[in-house]
Amino acid sequence: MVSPSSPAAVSGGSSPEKPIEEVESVTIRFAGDSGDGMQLTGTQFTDASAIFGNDLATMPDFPAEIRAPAGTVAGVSAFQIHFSSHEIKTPGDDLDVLVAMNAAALKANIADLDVGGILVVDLAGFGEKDLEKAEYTESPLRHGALDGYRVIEVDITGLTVRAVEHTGLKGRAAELCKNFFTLGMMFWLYDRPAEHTLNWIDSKFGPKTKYKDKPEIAEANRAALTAGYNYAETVELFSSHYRVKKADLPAGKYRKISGNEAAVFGLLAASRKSGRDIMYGSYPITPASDILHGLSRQKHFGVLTFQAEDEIAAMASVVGAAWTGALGITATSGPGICLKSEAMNLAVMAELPVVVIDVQRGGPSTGLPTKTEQSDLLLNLYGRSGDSPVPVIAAKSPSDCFDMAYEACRLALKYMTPVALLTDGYIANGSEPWLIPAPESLPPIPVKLAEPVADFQPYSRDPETLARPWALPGTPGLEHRIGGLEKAQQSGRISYDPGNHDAMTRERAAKIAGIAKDIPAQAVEGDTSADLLVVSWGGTYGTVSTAISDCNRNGIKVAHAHLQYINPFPVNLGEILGAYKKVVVPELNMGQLRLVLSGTFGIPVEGINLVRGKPFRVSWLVDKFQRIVKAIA
Amino acid sequence: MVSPSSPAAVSGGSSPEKPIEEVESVTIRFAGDSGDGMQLTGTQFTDASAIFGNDLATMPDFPAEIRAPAGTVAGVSAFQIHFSSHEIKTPGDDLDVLVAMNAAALKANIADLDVGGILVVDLAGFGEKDLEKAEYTESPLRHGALDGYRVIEVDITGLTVRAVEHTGLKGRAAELCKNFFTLGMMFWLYDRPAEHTLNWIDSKFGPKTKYKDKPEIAEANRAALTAGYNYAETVELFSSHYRVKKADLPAGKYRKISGNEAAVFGLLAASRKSGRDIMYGSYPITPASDILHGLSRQKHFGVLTFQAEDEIAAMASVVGAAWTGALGITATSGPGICLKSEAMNLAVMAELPVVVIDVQRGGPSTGLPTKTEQSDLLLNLYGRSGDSPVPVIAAKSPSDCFDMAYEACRLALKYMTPVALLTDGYIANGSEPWLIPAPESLPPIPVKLAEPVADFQPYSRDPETLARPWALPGTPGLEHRIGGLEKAQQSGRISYDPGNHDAMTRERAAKIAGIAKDIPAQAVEGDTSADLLVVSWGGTYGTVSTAISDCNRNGIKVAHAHLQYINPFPVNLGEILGAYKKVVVPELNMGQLRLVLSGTFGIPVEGINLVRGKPFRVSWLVDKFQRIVKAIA
Amino acid sequence: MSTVDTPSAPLTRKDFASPVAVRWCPGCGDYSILAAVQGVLPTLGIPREKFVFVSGIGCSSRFPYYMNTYGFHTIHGRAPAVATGVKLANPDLQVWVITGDGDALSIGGNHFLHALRRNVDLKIILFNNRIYGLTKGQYSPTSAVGTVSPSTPFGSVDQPLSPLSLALGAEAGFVARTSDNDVKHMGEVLAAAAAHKGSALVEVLQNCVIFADKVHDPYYGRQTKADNLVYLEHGKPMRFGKELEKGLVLNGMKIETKANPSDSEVLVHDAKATDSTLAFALSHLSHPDHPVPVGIFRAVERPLFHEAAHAQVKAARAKAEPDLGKLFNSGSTWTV
Amino acid sequence: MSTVDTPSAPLTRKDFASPVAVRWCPGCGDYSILAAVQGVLPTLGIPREKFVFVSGIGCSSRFPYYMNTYGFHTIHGRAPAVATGVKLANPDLQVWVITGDGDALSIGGNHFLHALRRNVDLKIILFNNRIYGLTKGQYSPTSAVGTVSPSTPFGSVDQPLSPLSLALGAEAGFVARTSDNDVKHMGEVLAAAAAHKGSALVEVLQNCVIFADKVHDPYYGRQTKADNLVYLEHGKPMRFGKELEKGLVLNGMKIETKANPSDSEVLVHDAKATDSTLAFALSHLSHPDHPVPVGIFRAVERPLFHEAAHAQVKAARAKAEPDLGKLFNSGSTWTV
Ligand SMILES: Cc1ncc(C[n+]2csc(CCOP(=O)(O)OP(=O)(O)O)c2C)c(N)n1
Ligand SMILES: Cc1ncc(C[n+]2csc(CCOP(=O)(O)OP(=O)(O)O)c2C)c(N)n1
Ligand code: SF4
Ligand code: SF4
Ligand SMILES: [Mg+2]
Ligand SMILES: [Mg+2]
Repeated sequence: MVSPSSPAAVSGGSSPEKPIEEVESVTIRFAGDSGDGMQLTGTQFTDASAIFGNDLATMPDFPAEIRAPAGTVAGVSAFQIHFSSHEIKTPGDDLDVLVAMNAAALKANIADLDVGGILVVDLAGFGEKDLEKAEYTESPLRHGALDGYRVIEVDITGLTVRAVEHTGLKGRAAELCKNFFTLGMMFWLYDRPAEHTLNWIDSKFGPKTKYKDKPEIAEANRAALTAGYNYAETVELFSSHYRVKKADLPAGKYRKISGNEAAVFGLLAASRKSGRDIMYGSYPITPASDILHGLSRQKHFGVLTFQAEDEIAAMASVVGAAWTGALGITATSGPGICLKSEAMNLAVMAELPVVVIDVQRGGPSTGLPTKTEQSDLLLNLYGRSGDSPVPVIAAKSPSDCFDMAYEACRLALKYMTPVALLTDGYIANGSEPWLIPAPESLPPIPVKLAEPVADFQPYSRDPETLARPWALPGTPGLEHRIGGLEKAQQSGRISYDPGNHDAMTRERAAKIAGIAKDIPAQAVEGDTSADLLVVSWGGTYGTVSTAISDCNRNGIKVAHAHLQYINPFPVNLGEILGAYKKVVVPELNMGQLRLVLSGTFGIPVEGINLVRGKPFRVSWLVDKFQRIVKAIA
Repeated sequence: MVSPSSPAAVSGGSSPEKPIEEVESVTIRFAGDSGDGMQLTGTQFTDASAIFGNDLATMPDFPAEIRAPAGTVAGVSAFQIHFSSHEIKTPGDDLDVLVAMNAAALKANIADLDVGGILVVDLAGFGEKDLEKAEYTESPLRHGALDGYRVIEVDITGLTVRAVEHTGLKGRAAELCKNFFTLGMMFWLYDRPAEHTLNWIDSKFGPKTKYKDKPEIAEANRAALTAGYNYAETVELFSSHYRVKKADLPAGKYRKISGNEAAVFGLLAASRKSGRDIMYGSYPITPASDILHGLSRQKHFGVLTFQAEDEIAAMASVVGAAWTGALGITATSGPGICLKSEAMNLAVMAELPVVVIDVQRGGPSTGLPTKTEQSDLLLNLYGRSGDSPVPVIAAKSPSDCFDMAYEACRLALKYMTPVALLTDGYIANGSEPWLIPAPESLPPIPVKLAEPVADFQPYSRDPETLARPWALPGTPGLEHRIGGLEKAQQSGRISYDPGNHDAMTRERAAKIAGIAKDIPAQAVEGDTSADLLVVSWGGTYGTVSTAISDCNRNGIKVAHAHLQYINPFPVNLGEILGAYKKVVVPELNMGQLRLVLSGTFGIPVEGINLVRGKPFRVSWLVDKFQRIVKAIA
Repeated sequence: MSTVDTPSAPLTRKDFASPVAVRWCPGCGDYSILAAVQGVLPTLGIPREKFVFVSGIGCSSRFPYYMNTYGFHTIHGRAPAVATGVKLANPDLQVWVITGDGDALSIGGNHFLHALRRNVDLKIILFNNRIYGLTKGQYSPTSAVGTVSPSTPFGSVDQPLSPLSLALGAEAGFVARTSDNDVKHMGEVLAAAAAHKGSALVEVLQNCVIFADKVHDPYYGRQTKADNLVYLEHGKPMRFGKELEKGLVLNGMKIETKANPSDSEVLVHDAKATDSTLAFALSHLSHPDHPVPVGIFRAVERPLFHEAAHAQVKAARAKAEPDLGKLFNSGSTWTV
Repeated sequence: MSTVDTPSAPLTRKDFASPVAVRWCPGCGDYSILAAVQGVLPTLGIPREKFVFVSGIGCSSRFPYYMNTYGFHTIHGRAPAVATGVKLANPDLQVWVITGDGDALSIGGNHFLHALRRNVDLKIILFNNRIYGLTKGQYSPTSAVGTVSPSTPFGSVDQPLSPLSLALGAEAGFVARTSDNDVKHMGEVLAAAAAHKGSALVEVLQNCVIFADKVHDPYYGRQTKADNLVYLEHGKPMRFGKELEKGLVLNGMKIETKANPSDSEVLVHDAKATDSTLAFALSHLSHPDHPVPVGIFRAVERPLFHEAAHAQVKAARAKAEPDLGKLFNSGSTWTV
């Protein structure tokens, strides 16, 4: 048995004794009690796989907002990773491996384990009490309840405690290392290098940390990791282990990024490129809070973060800041958008550059706060009084949140308008590798400020963009008054003139519609010779496009247009829709984009709708598309 | 000259000296400074015409929210009445008579006077100062600026002061009677009886009022009225005078009613018929405040009116009241709907009977608070987070606000759902004759309250309506907990189960969609053999249907479907739309119903859109329809 | 609310426990508050069906699910407004509002202050853990300046406020404070709140073991308590310290701590003073400069909002019948 | 805000009058407030472009249109929140908030109290006409019980509140009251508010000639004034009456009126007391039981919100460059 202290001992060198199989891609889910550290285990496995060179996608699944009692199904926390030697876009449907640290974790997740899949359970989590808390009348480990899976029962907790004994750690403290033991087993099973994790342990608990007087902690975690690895290798646990080759991704430097992180980076990049400091006013709400948290750590970028008393104040404060020359940004989720709508409407009337991010969650009302959904599209498009057009764009993946956040700022500043950016809980918390861009490579965001003129007209318009001038308080000679009442063209004074209101309403509409000239034409992927066109938007890109590739690979002809711009639509969209026999829109809502497409283009469009608080299953979509294609023929 | 004290003297008996012409219908607008009492003058003329037996429609036009300096265009207040011997549905496009009490009133209104129309001006309102305040460089009364009109210049103020001299009234007090002098002139010109007005003067200033010690006031107003009447008769003012015969309206008892009054009556009627007291929570806002004012005068109907601190509290309070067994009602305008959306969404999740009335005004933002518009349709349909369906219905005329308010309550109580009722500033403030219904004739509104059962299921559903039971706090044995988180089917407990959320989302949708079975099929008016179908909704009914009758009368074939139910649509609507070559939707917005029709039925629909803060002009619509019909052929 | 029809068998705390499993973190202060409330309700002689618990959103606001009474878990910050509707619709109910420092003072500040101003007869329990628990630990309006939280990695810069000072600024008639680690005291204060006619605010110093653990320990901890809490009792001198050797005395309008004061100079608490100045001064005593007062700061009756509102309805009904025909035919009518 | 670059020619009140015609009812108290503000600004030595007026909705909120400065007529009740964004985005501006009793205390109560709590450097002028003017006369949170208005034909039943008591409950540092019929006093109070570092609330007793005419006359009328107003001046005794024959004295913590008191017993005003108890007690003195205090109740400096917020940015900038490349490459990366 190798000395626990030597990282090399566990670094990916495959061991001769056991056969090693090549596999293309694997989906693993680590599931345990909130207290078991499954998020950490998953993250470590992810990092190891990323550094090893696989493509990957992850999906954490936290327990609902409330804190549930330990050991109950409600308290289960899980982390899923899909890693592969070819390009992937989803965290995977069915699991190849499920790790269940207790009975509740098994109960909550077993349904997703593929037939014949590997099930690793910690026997210590299946005692009387555990079964009771999980509401099992009898142990699922007996009576063949799990036939058809490759069940691997290990007293992980017990082995961990023994493995760390020499460090002096005891009881709960010792048991807490069990997630590293588990990680070690998985490292062996998928032949992953452990350096990264060993370094991480060092950086977190090592001599240079606040734990420097507690060397036993770092040592125990290392020991547990190594023990798990060696245990898997020595004991006859697994018939064989596996290797997932490097994926040939575009060359470059990568990092792992979640949607909320990417949004933060995108906003900061836009601020630097436009030279306008960010004033971020927000009120915490799941799943958008991490954008507030992320930005508030970046104050050296000149970011002011303001945790307002509520969403109304958050929105109002960024409107005031935008008028004063800042890049005004706020983020929230559905309920918060409801509250922001009146103040956002003021920004429509005042024509000010603000970005409003909606990280969508399950609705209506408080709904399913920690689950994903796409049901705020119509709210963002139409949820304001009067005719109140704003650009609405949506990110399609975790890393795309960077590009779309950047784009939202560009549009807001160029057209002097509030912009709605939609993401969702799935891409906001999920992560994937991100090819790090060179800051210089980002498109410029020029900003023109108004300069003192004789008779300043706050509502004169740029002939090309129809944007009004940005005149900052503090500038001598540009003193002016604006507000929420209808304004006279050019002068911006209050006007109750009937003709003026009609004209201004059309000017506001034309300004937003004109943005179509400034966005990329809609691309079509998949088999463009198909009769069926699938149109999707936002966070479903990964699952939908994967399903469509699968279809086309199996000879089911399907074309795919994924929208990132929903208002205005790309100029060529109507033409594209017209070119197919049938247009279908799969959405995680009851048919919101479907309505807008039919409504805008006056053509029949069919919807595929599911609101289960989760992404689509690729296989489910493939099946749907297949039936539809059959029906057309 | 007849004694001013004898009403008979001025009561409609036509005077032999002057020829009297029969005319079918007449449109008069009284315009003056806010202080001139034009609303009163118009109302008195309206009452006289109503009692005389004409059909009629009126439209007040208040100055915008702000108080403007006397004599300025911004300070002009006007009242328009259209009265006729046949059925009419609009206050009229072009004016037959314009009364302008000062220069500003002339400037603001002259454009609407028909060529050859009668223009009555008070010379006292055209002095140096008046012209200046109205921003006239020279008097419009000179230099033929008004050629083409039958201009009648009278020193109304001067004559009034003299007419009331004998009462002892002097200065401003005497001048204030000028609106009655004007009214007297118009009474003569259109051969109206004066009893009603004389009685009114008595009831307002007579011996039984707080003015009993100031008999001179009543006397002066009477005198001014009589003097005006006699002046018109004696002096060579008008070449002739006119008579507008009784209209043959359906027999019965009538009253004049405005949309906001009608809404108040409808809500009270529903409360009586359902046996549920009203809890009305609201926050004042133009043009919805009068509903709050109206209901708060009817406390003997068991109405509780609560002026909340804001719209959020107003909405939240009625949700709480509805849960507790009250008929929860609130009303507001666009900006208030934005604020109510989150709490309204709670009512969607909690499935509680509340009615939310949106008296629409010009938007976006503060917009044009005193002007009418139809631009909150999409907000009411889609302005809530998540998939959040609610019934949306709209009133088509002032008196229809009674029926639709009643219907909104019926649907809310029967289906346990919030209901959105849309009216607008035009029908809310406009008035028309209302054939008073017998309370017994109103459809019943049965209400079933939950009764104690063994294991009460708050989210069990009525098989027919899909409504959940209404279990009132205070009932022994029905203790239960609800909230904004997704609920388990039947039990209503919190549920994060994916399948349950999907099922509940569909249950909520099915419940609302099912209402289609419970509403009248869509009727089609006009020429059903036409190629063109015009679809309208809400307050534009009068202008659109009048335009369509005009078209059909002139051989331009047009069919008309006016929607009172927008969610769900009547079951036969799709079929109707499919039966015409072209479908066009005229709206006082940028195309909101148009989008919903195309989006729902997947067919092309064209829009006719105007946002001038006013109703359509019938002639303008006729012209539009004509062109479209020509284009089809 | 009526206490007429009390149920046959006297109620016990069990009668108020709902079947739902309680889901707060192990060690959360909310558990003891739940226990205290379940202990008090059976003593009030009010039938169970007349109790209503309305909450907003937050860990604390899960409370109604654990009570076997009528309960409404509404939306963030709006509980007082929803509860106002409940009380107006049925004055016969005893309506409790459960809220947190974020729910009541941040997003819900406006409804909170207007419910108190109007004196709506609500029993408001404010769980003050000086943090946003449910959303994972951001600072709240009661967090001390410098609080490091996910949204303030460099420390919060907002000056906090005292829920009780704010309530008194809004003319609240009943204002009290108690702590989650003193079930007996909680019970007494909650019982007094229930008995008070009119809106009653009870701030409970509550510990969030996850995001603000021990935030109240400097003054309510087993060790610190004696020297850092002063128990307010109407008519009793404000003494504290292990041997009650310290007392609060008045210096002009300022309340100061004095060691070994004479009985005559120690401030005597007057919770019934119509004037709220003393209560306000006490509400500003904060750690470490002063002992933190707990108990009933103010208990003064004011006209009840729902009574006044319903009185107008009664009066109107006494004068006139709710006659639709009459209504429709009011004003000038004509017959065709 | 900076007073560095004062303009070449000294400003006059004319420089602050906008070309727009003023549109309040003839006789409205708002005119004199406008005049007072236009009189004070030129004396502050601040260039015109640095003044910003932010308002909500209401008759009063039309104010910014009449000022030839930067102005934002926002939405109902949200002016303090919008103004907070303005001040944070450019601390160099002097930001005034114009609001009404409905705008600030009804729909806007939450933003009002949080701006004061945080001590955002805003100068808030609250036009208190005790009515909703713009929407034609409904009662407001400062209307007396029994106020007959379109929404309360049988009289209002809500207990009113005092804007100043509420502000003090929210820890406001500068709190004052003046009246629209005393231009000189308005000028002094507004100047003091402008000079105060931090949020400053000035309640102006304003007369609405249309919907609440003479509502303040019982205490601020020419005849009533002497016996019903007491002018607060720091360090001066609180005397009033035609011959200053009456005075305010302290009885325990209660402020009472005494006829012909000796100088020693008359309360001496201390606007600088860090403890807000005296100011709070004064804020509760109301007609007819007490004289109504006008002047500066409290003027105590507290840490400035925008300074603290910007200090964190400065500190962070001193430590690290805003380097996107570094940011993107932070954490663990790998190369393919
Ligand atoms: C409109 C809206 N905004 C934000 C949230 C997110 N949210 C839920 S609870 C909460 C704060 C909870 O803090 P507190 O009231 O102190 O309750 P605690 O969890 O500490 O008991 C927030 C910000 C929400 N649910 N709804
Ligand atoms: C969201 C919203 N709700 C309601 C209104 C209607 N409204 C405008 S001003 C106002 C109250 C004004 O009262 P106050 O603040 O005292 O100002 P005043 O007119 O008396 O100066 C109301 C209810 C509105 N404009 N917006
Ligand atoms: S997070 Fe804090 S407040 Fe919330 S349940 Fe856990 S311990 Fe209690
Ligand atoms: S309504 Fe009252 S407050 Fe408004 S402008 Fe007129 S007088 Fe002034
Ligand atoms: Mg809290
Ligand atoms: Mg007011």
